[in-house]
Amino acid sequence: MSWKPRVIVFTCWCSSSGVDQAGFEGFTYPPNVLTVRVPCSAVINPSLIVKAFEKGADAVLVTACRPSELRRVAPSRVTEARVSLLRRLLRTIGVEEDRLRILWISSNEGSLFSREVSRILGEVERLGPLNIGGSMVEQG
Amino acid sequence: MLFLDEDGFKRLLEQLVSNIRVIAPVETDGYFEFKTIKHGGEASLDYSNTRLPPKRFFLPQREVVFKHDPKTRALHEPMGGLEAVLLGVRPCDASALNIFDSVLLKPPNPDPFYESRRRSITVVSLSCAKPREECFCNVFEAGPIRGSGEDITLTRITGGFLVEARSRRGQSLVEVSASLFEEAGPEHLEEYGELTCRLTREMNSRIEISRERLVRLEATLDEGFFQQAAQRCVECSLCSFTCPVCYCFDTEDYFEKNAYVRTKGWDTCASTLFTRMASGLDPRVSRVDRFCHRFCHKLSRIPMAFNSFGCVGCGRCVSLCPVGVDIREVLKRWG
Amino acid sequence: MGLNPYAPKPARIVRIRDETPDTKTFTLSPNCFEGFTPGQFAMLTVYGVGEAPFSICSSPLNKDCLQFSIRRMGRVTRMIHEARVGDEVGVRGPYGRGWPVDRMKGRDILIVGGGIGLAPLRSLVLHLLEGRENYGEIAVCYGARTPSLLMYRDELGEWAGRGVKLYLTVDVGEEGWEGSVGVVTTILGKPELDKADAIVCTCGPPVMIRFVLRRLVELGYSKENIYASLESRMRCGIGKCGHCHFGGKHVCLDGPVFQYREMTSLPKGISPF
Amino acid sequence: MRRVTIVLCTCYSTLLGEIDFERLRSFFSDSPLVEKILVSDRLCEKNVFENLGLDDDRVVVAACSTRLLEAVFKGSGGFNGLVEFVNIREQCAKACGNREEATWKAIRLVKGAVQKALHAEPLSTEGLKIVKEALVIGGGIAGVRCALDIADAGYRVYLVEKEPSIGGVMAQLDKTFPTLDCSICIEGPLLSEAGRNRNITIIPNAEVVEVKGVVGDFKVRIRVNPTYVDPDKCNGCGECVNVCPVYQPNKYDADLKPVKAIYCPFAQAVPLKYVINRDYCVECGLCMKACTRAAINLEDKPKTVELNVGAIVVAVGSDLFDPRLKPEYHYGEYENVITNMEFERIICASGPTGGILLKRDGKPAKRVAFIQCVGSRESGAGIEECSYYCCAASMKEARLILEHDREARVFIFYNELRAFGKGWEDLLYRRCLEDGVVFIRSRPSEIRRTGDGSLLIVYEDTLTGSRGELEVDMVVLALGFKPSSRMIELAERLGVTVDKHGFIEEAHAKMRPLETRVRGIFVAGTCHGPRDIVESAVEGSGAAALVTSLFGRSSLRLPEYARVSLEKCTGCGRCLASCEYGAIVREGDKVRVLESVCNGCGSCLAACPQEAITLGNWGLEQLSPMVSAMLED
Amino acid sequence: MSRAEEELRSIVRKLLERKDVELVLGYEYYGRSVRPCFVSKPEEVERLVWNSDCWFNLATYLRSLRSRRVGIVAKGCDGRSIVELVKENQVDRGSIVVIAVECNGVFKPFKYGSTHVGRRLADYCRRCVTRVSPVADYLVKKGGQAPEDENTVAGDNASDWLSLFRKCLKCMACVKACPLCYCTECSIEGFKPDLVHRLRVPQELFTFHLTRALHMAGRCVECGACESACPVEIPLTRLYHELNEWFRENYGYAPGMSLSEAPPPLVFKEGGED
Ligand SMILES: Cc1cc2nc3c(=O)[nH]c(=O)nc-3n(C[C@H](O)[C@H](O)[C@H](O)COP(=O)(O)OP(=O)(O)OC[C@H]3O[C@@H](n4cnc5c(N)ncnc54)[C@H](O)[C@@H]3O)c2cc1C
Ligand SMILES: Cc1cc2nc3c(=O)[nH]c(=O)nc-3n(C[C@H](O)[C@H](O)[C@H](O)COP(=O)(O)OP(=O)(O)OC[C@H]3O[C@@H](n4cnc5c(N)ncnc54)[C@H](O)[C@@H]3O)c2cc1C
Ligand code: SF4
Ligand code: SF4
Ligand code: SF4
Ligand code: SF4
Ligand code: SF4
Ligand code: SF4
Repeated sequence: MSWKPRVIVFTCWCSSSGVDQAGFEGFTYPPNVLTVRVPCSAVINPSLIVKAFEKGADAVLVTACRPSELRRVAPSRVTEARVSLLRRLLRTIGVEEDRLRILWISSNEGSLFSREVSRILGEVERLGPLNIGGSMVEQG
Repeated sequence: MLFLDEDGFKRLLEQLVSNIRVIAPVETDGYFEFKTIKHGGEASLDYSNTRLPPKRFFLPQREVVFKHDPKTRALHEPMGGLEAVLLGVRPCDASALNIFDSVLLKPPNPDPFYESRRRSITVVSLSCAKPREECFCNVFEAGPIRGSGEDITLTRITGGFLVEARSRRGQSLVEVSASLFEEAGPEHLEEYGELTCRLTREMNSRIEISRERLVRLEATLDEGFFQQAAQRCVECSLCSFTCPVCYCFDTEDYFEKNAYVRTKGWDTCASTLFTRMASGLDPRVSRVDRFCHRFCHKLSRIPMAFNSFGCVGCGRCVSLCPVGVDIREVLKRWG
Repeated sequence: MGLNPYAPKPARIVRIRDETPDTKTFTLSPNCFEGFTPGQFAMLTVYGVGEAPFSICSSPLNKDCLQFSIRRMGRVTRMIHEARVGDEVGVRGPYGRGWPVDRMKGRDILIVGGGIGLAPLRSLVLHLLEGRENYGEIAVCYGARTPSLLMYRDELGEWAGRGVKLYLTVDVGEEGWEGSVGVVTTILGKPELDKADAIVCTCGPPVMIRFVLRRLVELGYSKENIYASLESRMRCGIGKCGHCHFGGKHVCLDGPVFQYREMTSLPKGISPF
Repeated sequence: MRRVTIVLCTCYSTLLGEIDFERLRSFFSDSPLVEKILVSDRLCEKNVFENLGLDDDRVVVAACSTRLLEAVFKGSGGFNGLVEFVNIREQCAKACGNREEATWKAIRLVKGAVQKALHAEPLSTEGLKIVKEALVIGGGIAGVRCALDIADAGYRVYLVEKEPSIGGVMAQLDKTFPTLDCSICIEGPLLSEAGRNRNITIIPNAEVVEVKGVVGDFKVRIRVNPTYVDPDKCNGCGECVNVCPVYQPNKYDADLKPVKAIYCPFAQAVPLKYVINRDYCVECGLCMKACTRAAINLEDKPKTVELNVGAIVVAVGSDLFDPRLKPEYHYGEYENVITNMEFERIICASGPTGGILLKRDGKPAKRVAFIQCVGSRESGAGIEECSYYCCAASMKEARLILEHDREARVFIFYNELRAFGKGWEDLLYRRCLEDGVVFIRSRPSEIRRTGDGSLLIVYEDTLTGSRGELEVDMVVLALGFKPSSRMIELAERLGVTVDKHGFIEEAHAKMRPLETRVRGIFVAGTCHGPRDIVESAVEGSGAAALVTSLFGRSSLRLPEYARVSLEKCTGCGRCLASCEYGAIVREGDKVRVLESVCNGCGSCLAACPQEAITLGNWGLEQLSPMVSAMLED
Repeated sequence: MSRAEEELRSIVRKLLERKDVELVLGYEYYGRSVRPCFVSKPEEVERLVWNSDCWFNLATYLRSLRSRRVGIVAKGCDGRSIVELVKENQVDRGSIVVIAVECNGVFKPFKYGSTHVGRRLADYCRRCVTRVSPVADYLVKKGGQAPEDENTVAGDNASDWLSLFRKCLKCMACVKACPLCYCTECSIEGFKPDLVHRLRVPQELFTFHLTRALHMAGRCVECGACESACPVEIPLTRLYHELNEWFRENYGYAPGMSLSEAPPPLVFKEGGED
């Protein structure tokens, strides 16, 4: 089988329903898009994302509730900042920052999810395999 | 004693490289590092010493010591080492291998992993012509000309190298390429003698101490002195990780791909978790206690248990310690 | 190339018994040791989690199984406490130097234990009971913080029945406790033994050992005959890992049982003095 | 040793075609981490899962939508955190192109879940205790309505009021819009009902000084200020008042009408007890002699009352904007510039002038102008938002003037006239127009005083653009609500947040409008923003419903909240900046999570480098092995 | 002895004589280089030096001396780390006396086995924006120019970070030398092997280094102690600098600049990308 990007999607409680809805409504997306459901996107420790890359993820998506302006308190805004910081870090060490994305997916946005995932997968496919794990162990 | 001229050395090197894995110092990013070389030219023998000792080739920073697949009940025991020649080890670092031997090969339970690596790597040392400022190998008779763990000792003299086979394995390596070597002439030996005297004199003028007194270090511990010195240490454990002799290890278990794995890897006595009594109490609670242990271990405890010192005087810890903790100060105090 | 001394042999847990709220005794089968001296220990592996040393607490004459009493302390011990009968663990050993059983023939023997420290001593007691006629008086002084923390409670009576003088004490009494209250040193004087000749074996928390040794000497026991098990955790059990290296001694090779005079030369920290 | 039981559900065999269950099964039956694998075809049906007998086990359930299933499981009680869910229906069977892919993905997801279940720690299933007594703070219409409704449901209520009597603003009003019915006539009966109700304990002259604990079990400390009259002895006869030689302005009457230093704020006060204002009392002791029941004690000291309640309703109302902050209107300087609250008292039959609209010099006011939005809808000292009640109130007051005096001329300077409430258009706006009230769209720039003492309003009509000046006898300033700093202090004590104006903030402005960020602390009335009586009362009832619904439960489990291990915490404070809810506070050299405030978002977990915070099974300890396992080849 | 050193010694002497502090953290000569020293008697002040070899950040010791009154010689970046430590509740500003020394940059320390002969100005000093500590009880002016490099080697070789990480021994010197890495159970040490295993090197060095970077983001004062301590010279500070830049761009915040400035809440001020 030719190489297909492996993607970890961290989904918050609400957006996980969106992900479920994608399947429910018959939108398909590649099988190596693997979801990890967490109660709120803010629980996602940036180190966990780093870990996912190290363990072989070619891309990581974080799906979270839109921090709507009416809600002064929205933990997904924290996630947003963390993701942005981590993207900067990835860029600094020479990993394409677009391998890490945050998507606003509401619980009824299954189609948006599958559309975005397909788009991002396309981009990641163009970027090629990341293989952090491999490049850490190979010895000179 | 044999003599190998420059040219012979180059040929020997090429021969070795084409037959066997050769590990030699290579200059990268402003310092020397042991690396497997593909051709003789990569090796550079004009170095004071490598930043990191060749320890990892014998005692890797991490190695799997067993794998157990509970379903198939198969016990994988990764063993066996790749034949290799380790070229250009300084006598001090080679002597460290001797210490490893006395600890890790001590019966009745020799470490089979170390043993296999030690057996498969031929160590060719290269005497120091210009000992580094931090070096004090003389204290432990680990240099600067000859160390104690090598199979062959090379000493650079005019026109080539004096070659001394130190073990049967060294002998056989020489024999394989016997045509390259010639018997050392008197002028070679004379130069060698002079070199030895000069370097010994130079080293002894830096520091000369009584080894017997050192071993008794523990009994005459000057706590005040250690307290002073320890206060500076930030317990970074860099000294253990870069020391050619530090052999203490930790183990770690995990589950991977349907098998239980145990690894062992470098540990450091600077860590607060290094010692624990059965009850969970730390018998070395304070920084001073841990600091003391490092030196007592090297200079007195290893000698008591294994009959060899735990330091070869390479000077790495002296130079690399970020806060200037200096084992030579301990030596001077006791030696 | 020798055998791999780091690889444990698998054994199954065939029985689990609760001793105290935080201690359980595990019976493992088969007994993969050809024999051992009471006081020796084994390295037990909880696969995938880690390994730790534990004293063998069963009788050396029991050829079928090995027993370990394990207190819940950290990662490994916690996981082993979650084990069920039938689970597999790894065993290596036996390691270390046990109690001086050779010296005990014909003598009085005093056994002093504190808390879980009775584990390595139980092995000794069971050993002695098998050949009870070969020894003089055997006295066990055992203390724990509270009555519910006393180990092997069901068995202690049986020991007494088989010719062991039993002296129990607890630091703090509980309802229904009628025995003595106080630290173990307070009952050390009770057994009437041939003090000059008796062999004393003790194991327990470091502070306890310190005070017991002092008291034993005061009572007139001979330093030559006093032994204690000083247990420091380790990684390999075979003198390589460096974790239990104190002074010139390795707990795993030269211990855990040390003779009084040996202990005096150990560095502070591990030395009970 | 930890092992996991896997339960696969074929969803009434519908998934058999889409996922290769045999492969799934054989893959995991090889794993030493798996205890056993069970297959069901209808896990969602009642008792199917329960009958598998997996109570204490670590379980991975691979079935349909996690949301759906989890609800079923949580409903069945005893959710111990050791059960993991994988959605192999929507996420594998339905989302993958073919059977092989779906099976591959299912294996991955289950692998991850197995690791998570393996590393999970059992969660406590113990419920919190619920003390079925409530505290209502503030005895305005919102608080009183609320207290009555809770009491009627059969629970004890403590009603804490800082003034000598409950009643709040409404008790001071003359008539209420839009129907112009007498305010105290409709509120009075409620107040006395509250006074009589066996389930209600009114604690007047009191303030909350400390609140601790969590929903269901708050410990509250209340300071009762001395009144120098023993309320248990005082029967409200009023003998003391007759002898008291000193007068003081009465706050109830907007300081317009004097009362004695020993007084009762108003006739319908509840409780109807006399109190002494020590700021004015000269300690002559005459009242002590007059009191036949020896109720007076000038040595009275503050008392502390400790309460243990399960829920708290905050109904402390709000202050009004201080008109002195708008110097161009010269309030406090020109005596005929008054506030609408003063107006309410003046126009009230029981007020200082007996209900006749008189100027300070005792002459009737014939020309009256209202200036709207004083302290609202402008940045600066007031609030930017509309104060909700003032348009209606001023129109009501205009009509009251005209009811008293058909000849009077009334002007209302407005910005936008807002008459959105039920009956407001009809009963207020249209009637005002019919009665000849003049509406001028303007925010007057200044009030000047003419030689004869009448007032000259300088304004620009924003409809016509023309400038104008209007001479009137009296100007009434329609003040906006503005919370006092004391309320913000109270909010801090309660642990609730305030918005940028200082009003108490709701947990969610739309979805949880009567809850605060602290679970178990509710809010009603003007303390969380301007509103009128109807809404305040509605909210009082609403909050009461929330309290009783809480009390109706047999036990309570807080949603998982973050817990800090004090052993590990270094007090670095990095979690503080990450908590959007402000649920973490410093305590000593460590931090503490306010359990009732924490929303369980877990943001702090990700911020703490020490992993000193745990929240359910969402730490790195669980998620990291999970992610690793999913990606492992 | 330079003028600055003279001044420094007289300040320290005074502090010790007046018993204002129990001990002073400073630097002393040691062979060719300089190392930290602890001075507690007035007669010892002659040991103190101050020059461009004083690269170690003495604030690293402060936490372990929490219960005592100490004086500390602090460069600009060291001062910033003191600020952070105070802000993070780790040391009490009241119990330390900061003797700020004006700093024009420090040299990279000599390293065993290095082929460089001359001395190099540390790269992080080239980026330095705070030559003087933001907190100071005394100030020692140094004056003069930044020290000249004795040989001009290009800046740090931070191009291929993955292979730089691979070199790491996970010796923890960077962590222990850092004044702000004081956690007792950081997940990167691997004692609780959920994120990083203690012994899995080099496999898990990626997570190790990125996690440390994330933990330092917005806190690192770019003192370079980690980088200079590192036996294999990984230019860590460069990495942390980038993350600090992110904070600066998004919040205008830089760590350690003032005691009153709290770290920004972790949200973007404006809505952000949608
Ligand atoms: C000779 C001997 C005999 C013993 N006999 C018994 C006995 O019979 N019964 C009994 O209950 N106990 C006995 N013990 C004690 C027992 O070995 C310890 O209780 C056990 O090691 C605790 O292991 P743990 O994994 O549960 O604890 P942990 O505290 O998790 O320690 C596990 C091991 O890992 C190390 N460690 C712990 N934490 C860390 C960390 N954060 N980072 C790195 N390493 C860490 C420790 O050094 C320890 O060796 C004995 C000990 C010895 C030395
Ligand atoms: C001049 C004016 C005219 C109005 N006219 C009308 C109208 O005609 N129709 C209409 O519907 N609305 C009208 N309103 C609005 C109406 O008065 C309010 O909406 C309503 O009274 C709010 O009730 P409440 O219970 O929320 O607050 P309040 O009535 O203010 O009650 C709050 C109570 O809490 C007490 N309190 C405060 N702080 C504490 C504390 N810390 N501890 C204990 N107790 C405390 C106060 O003493 C007070 O008794 C008018 C308002 C004003 C100012
Ligand atoms: S390198 Fe220096 S500071 Fe680090 S542990 Fe060793 S002696 Fe201590
Ligand atoms: S202790 Fe220091 S000098 Fe001695 S061998 Fe180790 S690194 Fe070299
Ligand atoms: S981040 Fe962690 S260690 Fe720091 S204060 Fe918060 S809980 Fe404590
Ligand atoms: S879990 Fe969320 S709400 Fe709770 S304390 Fe942590 S950051 Fe705040
Ligand atoms: S100091 Fe260098 S080698 Fe040591 S852990 Fe840090 S980065 Fe790695
Ligand atoms: S991470 Fe490095 S540069 Fe930053 S504060 Fe720590 S030691 Fe200094």
